[in-house]
Amino acid sequence: MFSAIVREPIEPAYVLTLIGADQDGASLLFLGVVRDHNAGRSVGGMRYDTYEEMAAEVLSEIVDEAARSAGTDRIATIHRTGELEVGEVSVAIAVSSPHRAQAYDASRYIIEEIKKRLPVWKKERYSDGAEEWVEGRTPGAPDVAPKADGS
Amino acid sequence: MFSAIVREPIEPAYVLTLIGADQDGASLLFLGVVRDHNAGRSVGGMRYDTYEEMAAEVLSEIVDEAARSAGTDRIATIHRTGELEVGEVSVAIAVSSPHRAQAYDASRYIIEEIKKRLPVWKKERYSDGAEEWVEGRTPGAPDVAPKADGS
Amino acid sequence: MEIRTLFFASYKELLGTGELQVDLPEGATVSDLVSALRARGGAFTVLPAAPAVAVNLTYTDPTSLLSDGDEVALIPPVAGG
Amino acid sequence: MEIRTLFFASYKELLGTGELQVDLPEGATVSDLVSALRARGGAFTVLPAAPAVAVNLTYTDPTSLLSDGDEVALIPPVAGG
Repeated sequence: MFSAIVREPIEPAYVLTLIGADQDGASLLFLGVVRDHNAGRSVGGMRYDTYEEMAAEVLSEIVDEAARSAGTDRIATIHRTGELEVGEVSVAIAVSSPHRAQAYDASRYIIEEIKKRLPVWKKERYSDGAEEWVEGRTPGAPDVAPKADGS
Repeated sequence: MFSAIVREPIEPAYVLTLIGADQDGASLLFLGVVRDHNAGRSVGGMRYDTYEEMAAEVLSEIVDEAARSAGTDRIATIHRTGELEVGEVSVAIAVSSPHRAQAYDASRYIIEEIKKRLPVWKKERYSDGAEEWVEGRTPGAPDVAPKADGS
Repeated sequence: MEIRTLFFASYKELLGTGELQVDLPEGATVSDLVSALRARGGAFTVLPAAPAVAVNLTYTDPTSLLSDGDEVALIPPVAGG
Repeated sequence: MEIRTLFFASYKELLGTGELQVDLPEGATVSDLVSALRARGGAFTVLPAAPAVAVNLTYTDPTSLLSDGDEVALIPPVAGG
């Protein structure tokens, strides 16, 4: 298992090298990417602010939980922080497992938990020069239906 | 949208280049990989036999259906045929979409439909030299619970 | 009429060939083709009575009528991915 | 006792600082810390009365007792991924 908060660009091909074993028949790589719009506004980039020491711990816990639940320890998750442009990868989650259901379940669990409790915030930079913090979720609050503007 | 049946090795990084758009916040890459065991036996490799003209059509239909249902046309799916060693990629499914649920749904739909109806067969080569066709699913037969030995 | 008949995977191994030209009377169905094959005896009797079948690259019902020059594939249970 | 208090994202911008040392009496809870901050007036009054809080890198209940030297972070709604 591997997890990290990084300031440098995330290389998808590298993340795939962190997983995979001869016993695994399925690999799954999820990439969260900064997109060019949100809630109807044109986005030029995104600044991620992160409580780095705590995020490293929480991310590691989330990966542990996914590993226990899915029954595979071939999981690598990297979350980026700092200034990102449109098209750059903000989070990469790679999982490999003997059977595909395990990889899909672990991958989805990790991204959903990241959005619920990883101490990370993002401020969108709009094409018109304005900036705004992306509305987030209060950690520990009951689940609500996924928001239309979540990636 | 892109789909193909190929005889050459599949490069995961290349498949990712076939998808992705500035409007997309999520990318998902599924890789099916030849694993070193099945149903308790040690596997040395796998020979894929494919009805190539039909498989190309069926794969294209499956990708179309996923695109319509998930609402993204950034989908690339490549299935390999021929002799594969343990660790080689047999199928790659890449999807990008504005929101992550679309990518997960499309990806999962495509791999499940491939297993139900793509005219592809595989013969396992065991470490003891024996070979055996992998038990498959009759196209059009009602769904059964996923088998424990499916990847 | 002439039907180009294709066999794959275990069927191909079983029959020792991947392709046969089969002559059938006008009005024959997919099901008639399978019966004609099984009637050849030997390894052909091991073919299922109602295998999955594709006519001209599309999965097709056993009751479908065939036409001269059709390409018909007998499809063993599939195992892609 | 001295509590190292951290602010992130919108809270940090609001208060113009990412960190404050706060002096609290023994026996104070997370909730007491938040009240003490809000009692400073000005921008501090805009802090929620019950924000999410982490003590020493772990999400913690408002009723938890604090200890000298604790690192307490006020966590705005998160938006990772």
